[in-house]
Amino acid sequence: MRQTEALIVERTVLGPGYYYYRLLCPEIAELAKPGQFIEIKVSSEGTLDPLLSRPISIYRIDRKEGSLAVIFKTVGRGTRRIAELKMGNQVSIFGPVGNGFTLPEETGRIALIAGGIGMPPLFSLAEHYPERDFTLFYGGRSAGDLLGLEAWEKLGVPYRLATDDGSAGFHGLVTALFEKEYEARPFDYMIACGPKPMLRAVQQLAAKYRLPGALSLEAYMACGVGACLGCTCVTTKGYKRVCVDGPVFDISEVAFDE
Amino acid sequence: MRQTEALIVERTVLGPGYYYYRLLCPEIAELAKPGQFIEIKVSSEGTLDPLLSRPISIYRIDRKEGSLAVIFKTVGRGTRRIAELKMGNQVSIFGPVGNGFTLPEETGRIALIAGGIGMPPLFSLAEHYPERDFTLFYGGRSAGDLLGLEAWEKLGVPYRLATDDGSAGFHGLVTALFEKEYEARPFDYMIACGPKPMLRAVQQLAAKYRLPGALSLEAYMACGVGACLGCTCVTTKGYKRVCVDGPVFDISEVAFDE
Amino acid sequence: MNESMQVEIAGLTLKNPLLPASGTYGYGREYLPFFTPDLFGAVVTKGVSVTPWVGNPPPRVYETPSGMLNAIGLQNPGVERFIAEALPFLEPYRTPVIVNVVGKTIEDYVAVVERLNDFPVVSGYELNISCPNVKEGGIAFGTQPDCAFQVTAAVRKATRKPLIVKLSPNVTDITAIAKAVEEGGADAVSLINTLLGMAIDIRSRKPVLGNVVGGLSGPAVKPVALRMVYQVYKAISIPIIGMGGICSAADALEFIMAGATAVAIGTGMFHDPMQPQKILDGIREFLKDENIGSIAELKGIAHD
Amino acid sequence: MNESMQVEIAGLTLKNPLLPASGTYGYGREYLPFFTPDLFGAVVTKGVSVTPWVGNPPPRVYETPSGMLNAIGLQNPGVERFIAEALPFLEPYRTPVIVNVVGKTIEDYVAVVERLNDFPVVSGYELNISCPNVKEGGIAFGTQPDCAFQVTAAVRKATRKPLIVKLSPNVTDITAIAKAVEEGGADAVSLINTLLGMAIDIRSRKPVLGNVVGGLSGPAVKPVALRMVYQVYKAISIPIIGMGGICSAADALEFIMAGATAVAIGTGMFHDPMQPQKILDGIREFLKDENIGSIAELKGIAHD
Ligand SMILES: Cc1cc2nc3c(=O)[nH]c(=O)nc-3n(C[C@H](O)[C@H](O)[C@H](O)COP(=O)(O)OP(=O)(O)OC[C@H]3O[C@@H](n4cnc5c(N)ncnc54)[C@H](O)[C@@H]3O)c2cc1C
Ligand SMILES: Cc1cc2nc3c(=O)[nH]c(=O)nc-3n(C[C@H](O)[C@H](O)[C@H](O)COP(=O)(O)OP(=O)(O)OC[C@H]3O[C@@H](n4cnc5c(N)ncnc54)[C@H](O)[C@@H]3O)c2cc1C
Ligand SMILES: Cc1cc2nc3c(=O)[nH]c(=O)nc-3n(C[C@H](O)[C@H](O)[C@H](O)COP(=O)(O)O)c2cc1C
Ligand SMILES: Cc1cc2nc3c(=O)[nH]c(=O)nc-3n(C[C@H](O)[C@H](O)[C@H](O)COP(=O)(O)O)c2cc1C
Ligand code: FES
Ligand code: FES
Repeated sequence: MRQTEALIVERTVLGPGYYYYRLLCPEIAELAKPGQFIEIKVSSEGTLDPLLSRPISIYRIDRKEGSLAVIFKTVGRGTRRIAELKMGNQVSIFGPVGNGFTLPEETGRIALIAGGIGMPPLFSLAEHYPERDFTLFYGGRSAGDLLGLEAWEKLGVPYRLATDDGSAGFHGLVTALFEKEYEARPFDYMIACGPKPMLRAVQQLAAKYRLPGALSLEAYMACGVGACLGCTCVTTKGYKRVCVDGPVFDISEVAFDE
Repeated sequence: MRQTEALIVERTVLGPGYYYYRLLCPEIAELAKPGQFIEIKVSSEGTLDPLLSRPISIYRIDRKEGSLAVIFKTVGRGTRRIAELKMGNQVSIFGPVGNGFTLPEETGRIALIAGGIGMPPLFSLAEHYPERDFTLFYGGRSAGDLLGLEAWEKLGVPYRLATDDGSAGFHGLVTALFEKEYEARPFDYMIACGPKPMLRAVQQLAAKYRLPGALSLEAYMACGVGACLGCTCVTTKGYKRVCVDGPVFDISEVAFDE
Repeated sequence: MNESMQVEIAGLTLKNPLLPASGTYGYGREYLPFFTPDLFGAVVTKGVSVTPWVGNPPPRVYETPSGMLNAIGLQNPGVERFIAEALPFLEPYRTPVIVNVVGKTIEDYVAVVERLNDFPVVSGYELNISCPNVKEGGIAFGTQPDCAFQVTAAVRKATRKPLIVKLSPNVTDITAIAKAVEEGGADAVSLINTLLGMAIDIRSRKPVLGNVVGGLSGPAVKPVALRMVYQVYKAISIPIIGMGGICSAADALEFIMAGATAVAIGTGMFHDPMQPQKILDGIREFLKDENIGSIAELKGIAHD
Repeated sequence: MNESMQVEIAGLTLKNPLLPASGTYGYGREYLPFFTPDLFGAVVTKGVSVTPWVGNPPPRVYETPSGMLNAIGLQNPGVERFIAEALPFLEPYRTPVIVNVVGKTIEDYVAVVERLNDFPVVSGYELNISCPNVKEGGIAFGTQPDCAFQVTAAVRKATRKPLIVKLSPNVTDITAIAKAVEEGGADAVSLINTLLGMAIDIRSRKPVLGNVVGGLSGPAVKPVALRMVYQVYKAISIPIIGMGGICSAADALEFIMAGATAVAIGTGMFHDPMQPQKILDGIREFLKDENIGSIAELKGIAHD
């Protein structure tokens, strides 16, 4: 983990409310692994509000350039402030944070299940393991919420899309789409990142099909380094910190409430 | 008084820490008088810190263009945030606030005494009364703190400079410079704006020479509209609000402590 | 549209649940360039005492992170000039006028209320019991349940108009004070007043405020205010006017969901004088978006 | 240079006046990527209880204007695992270690202290008396002078190591509590702990925190913390560790001028993990600029 002033070397608006930034931060890029995240400071000098940094997953790691790319959605005041930053600006970040993904030696066919803005860490994973057999299931509200498809194409990872409104791909839940495909041709491993209801459904599917796998979780964070115990989630082994014990957990380990 | 989103149509860095902005705000320019000020919001959308607007004097009023100009110095986080605004940005302001200057019918020779960033309101006054006989006494730490001299020249107002370090004009206090000149050729009226110690000295000179005149004061402000009673100064008639009972007070009325 | 915004508090019907917080809106005149008193569900005046109070020496206000300190010292011209100047100004508006009352003794409070009882433009009172009680060594009325009870009961006897008591947050147990004033006969409570705070100028090495300490208000205190409203809602059965850091419709809704019937904006107006209008618009929009018939339905809903 | 930064507190000599606030720095390990425990004048650990505490259900933290709420619930592995894991980690550093102690009964506190007394790496204790006293219906020890006195006196008897008592700000009169713990035998006090607050999610219409209420910290509370340090400095003669919203060298200096001998940073580290280093550098620079020989000279100077 390092703290640095990263230079914004690329900024692209991917769609309404969706942003792509490439950040020059060699010390952090050097250490980064797929599934980890960075903490981005959202207040400028001279203001103490918003006070806390925002966790954003690493989308791409370019060690050669010494850069990291992120994709995020503006949902509140913090992400909106990041979106105001321009190419050439500096932004204070620290990272990489978290355990990241660790794939078992043998995984066979891997289903990546992304819900909305949960896609980015799965991309860094797929890019990191070009030899593995990934299939992406990517769900969103609408066609406009499904980002970076060209990049997935380039990577050669097949993808299946699902939207709530039917504007792209399957009309319905991404988990239903996965099930359909699974029934036709099974998977051996599943990794999911997205909203809680989706993760819960994925966990149920994993149980149903007895599949191993991993979930990447989100939580409100304060320190982002494991010190404050603020970001805990409930697991079968008690409370764990999402920031450093996660954000990636074994699929059977996470205990969803209700 | 009006609230509006003013468009920044000109932004000039006058020197290290000194900024000139011209703001398009026809509703406010329409109403503005010399000696009044505007309140500038310094926090952007989505942050509540700094919370309060900053009072900045009106330097020039251009009714035809519908614009106001201001000059300010960055001293803390609020002014630094204003300085970050670029041409073409909008900024939330309200005003004009305050009583402004009212010159008696007959004033004879008027001494304007400016200390540092107290100069701007005096300029708007001089520009407003081209027929009056003004002389500017302008003091600052160093030559670099004396701003907009060309504009004074253009206006045809003679000026005398004083600096603490002797880097421009008289080496010493602006009030000493005034006294020297006064002894040579008396003034009939004096108007001052600047730091408290200077204003106190000016008041003493006014008493000594029995000169009428006015002082423009500063105070920490909260509402900026006269409602909170937060900005009071001590006068011979009790506490008065700097924001709306001032910022201009009769020179004999202000009671300085100690 | 206004039906959905209407609330009842202390026997008054307010066309909307937004009030100005006492002391931040003067007697209403100063904000005329931005809006009239009729914007609010009711006007709450700056504190009025029986004789004029000069207030504290400057500096009186200072900005803090997402908040501000004030030590105005309840400067006000006294009840007679209030009657002569403020009431005629407020009279023509249709909005109920709640007079905030301050005093140094119980008799002070009673005297103000008795003097104002016969003015029909005065719709009710809000007792500011954060004032120091000179007979009890300067400890604020609002920090001891028995003092809070006594001043409330004494004023209750002096008026049949709606009586709101404004609680100080600088206490170990706000519910004890709330219960005491309910017992004393208050028709409603308002909370919170400011938290006692201070600031030091490290260059001069002195406290910034002329009065050394002052009251902290603004968004910084919102979490504390909200918690107190939530606790008091469970403890008493009279309505609550919630305030402390409200700067947006979302903030106002949080207070209502915590149990407030109405809310007040103070420091938020300093942040942006157009904020009251924006808050009302924002609440209306929320009700529409969420398909809620009346703001009253949301009261205390966070307790369910 | 360090001489000028040196302070004495509760019999300990600290090379500089900056400490981490308990609970924000874990047991020191997590911030190693940014700095080692030796950066601080002393390390203050996260609270340690006699048996493991699981803590509160999530969500546990939430951002508020210039501040944050936390309801961690003092999750900690208990004193035995603390001894097994945290002490060996801290041992090699040269900085004094102050163990923050939590409990639900007086006996709990005493048991932790007795268990730790023989470890030389433990330089002293900080009692967190904001914990609910289960024998007194869950009211926090730190909100009643007599409870505060009792727990302090009991622990005092159990140890000769430096004893710091950490005060809760959720009280009517902080000086009464400070005096009680001074009388109970405390060598120093630290303040403030967090202000009780809450937040509501208006979409779900529910409190955000799993525990409903939580502790407010960060710059938002600084004015309240500073006022309490200022008041307590006048009331007692043992030294004060000041904290609450410190985010800059100027903030730290304000606390010292208000009367604190040392200061702690908590939430400010979350704002920026490099803040502790910046604060130390900033204080040194201030001393140089203002030609001050030792930070100790500034202690309480705002009272003059
Ligand atoms: C490990 C991790 C990785 C993430 N990766 C991405 C990503 O790659 N792209 C992306 O768009 N978003 C990502 N998020 C979510 C992102 O952090 C939130 O959308 C963001 O913090 C919202 O901040 P805000 O100020 O805009 O919203 P607000 O709702 O105003 O934030 C208020 C508070 O809630 C917190 N918060 C709000 N939503 C979330 C959330 N979902 N998770 C955690 N904290 C939240 C904020 O940090 C802040 O403290 C990730 C979250 C985590 C925990
Ligand atoms: C009527 C009036 C007219 C002014 N005109 C000008 C002008 O034309 N050009 C210019 O450069 N400055 C002017 N000032 C001073 C200017 O308002 C302050 O420099 C500015 O508010 C400082 O804010 P800050 O956040 O940068 O500094 P900080 O010191 O960080 O501010 C902290 C707080 O103190 C207040 N504050 C600090 N210094 C002053 C001050 N001198 N007067 C009032 N409040 C202060 C701020 O508003 C804020 O609330 C004027 C002040 C007043 C009252
Ligand atoms: C400048 C100022 C003056 C105030 N004067 C009074 C007053 O006269 N009487 C009173 O009961 N409360 C007074 N208050 C407290 C407010 O009414 C309100 O309770 C408090 O500020 C919290 O709300 P806010 O955060 O929205 O400002 C004052 C507050 C401020 C900021
Ligand atoms: C996440 C978090 C956890 C905390 N845990 C403890 C604790 O275990 N024991 C304690 O005495 N104080 C605890 N505190 C209080 C802090 O030590 C400190 O008193 C308070 O946060 C004010 O300082 P700050 O504004 O610098 O954070 C905690 C604070 C935070 C934010
Ligand atoms: S955010 Fe502090 S432990 Fe995870
Ligand atoms: S700033 Fe409120 S009365 Fe002047």
